[in-house]
Amino acid sequence: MKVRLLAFASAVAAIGSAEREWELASDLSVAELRQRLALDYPAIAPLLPRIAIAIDGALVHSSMVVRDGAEVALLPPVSGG
Amino acid sequence: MKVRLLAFASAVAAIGSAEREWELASDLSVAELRQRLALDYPAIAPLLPRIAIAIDGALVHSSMVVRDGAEVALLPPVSGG
Amino acid sequence: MRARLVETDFDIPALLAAVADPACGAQALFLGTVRNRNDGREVLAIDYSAYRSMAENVLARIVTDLESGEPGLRMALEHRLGRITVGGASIAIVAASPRRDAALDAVRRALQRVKTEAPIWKHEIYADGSRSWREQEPLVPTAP
Amino acid sequence: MRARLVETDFDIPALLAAVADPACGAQALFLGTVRNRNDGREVLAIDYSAYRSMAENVLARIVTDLESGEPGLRMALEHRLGRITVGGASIAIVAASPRRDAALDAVRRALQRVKTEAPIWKHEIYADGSRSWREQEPLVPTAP
Repeated sequence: MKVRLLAFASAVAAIGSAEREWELASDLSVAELRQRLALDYPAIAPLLPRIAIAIDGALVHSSMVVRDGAEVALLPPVSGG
Repeated sequence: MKVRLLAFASAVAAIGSAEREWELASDLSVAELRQRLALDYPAIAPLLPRIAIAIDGALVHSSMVVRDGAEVALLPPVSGG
Repeated sequence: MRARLVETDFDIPALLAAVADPACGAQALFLGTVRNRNDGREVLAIDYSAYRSMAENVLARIVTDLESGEPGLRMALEHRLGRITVGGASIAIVAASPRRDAALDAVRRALQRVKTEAPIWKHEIYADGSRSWREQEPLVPTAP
Repeated sequence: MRARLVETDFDIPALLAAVADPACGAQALFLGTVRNRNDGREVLAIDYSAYRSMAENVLARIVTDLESGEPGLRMALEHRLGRITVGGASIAIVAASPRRDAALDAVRRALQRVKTEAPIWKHEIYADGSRSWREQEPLVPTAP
């Protein structure tokens, strides 16, 4: 399956771009997706423990299953205000 | 001696005007001035327990002595803001 | 620091600009406004009056006290007098501070002190044609 | 209710007017501004970026939650994105309420929630030519 991968803040440099298509095996959990991220984009690995993941605009837990066409966003700790 | 008597809010109607000259025996304490107020302006008597007195722009205690030419202000409970 | 009584509506951008400083991370504003109801009665307007010379000193002291208690805090405080109709603003308090929480705190504390220390009075004007003085907070001299 | 991301400076009088209501006795405003120093470094500007669609939803939810928790509370919240130089404002939060304390409380609580829940990031630009991301508050999904 394909997902749209969005990166923000320090995750942009680690992924190499703010937005890209990403090929994945079907029906991965978010926990599995985190493991694949570290393999496909090694620079993101040290940041991952503090990165939250949103699917289609909502923060998700690691047991959630990612579907084809999803928008997967990598969200470092925030600093708005 | 003479003092300038200023009244505010509900004290204006009780005194009959917002500002007037007032003849007093010399060197009254504020406590004595309160007694004179009730005699000279009976309508102020029921209000007096909640009225603060300022001399020359500063709140004063009842033992303070009032001097000739002082500005004596009658200040009902306030409601600014 | 700037504290004064005014007779016309506030210029909010000017008040904010008066406290702005490049070392500050926050600005806060409080505006007290005239409500259309109070204690179940329909209000049309409020006439604000003051013992002007003393009130200006009290407002200035409130600002000075708060500024001296918080590094970098910059405040301005204006109270309007005269007739203010429903929706109009009677008091404007602004603060800028390096620490964000300090600006909101300062505004809240200034408001509380104005309400209890400044010789200013509301005379409410009701839709039924009546009026009444609101006399709420007895003034108390500081300990001798 | 109005919550949005903007690219230009705030129109404060328009924001205050947007929440004004004759039943309200207070209006409060909080402006976050860019400071000239942070952690001992001289700051020239901050670039703010966001996950826009999600951030707009989060800002709207914050306003809706607070409004539904306080009778008569009316809020507006705007966050600016892009480059903001020292002294410029990054966030504007306004509230009007029948109770005076409620307006200041709502502004403070909205600020706290924006800082911890909105996917928005600061990229600080320093006088020495360097820059760094400020990544402060980890986002946490709500309980499953």
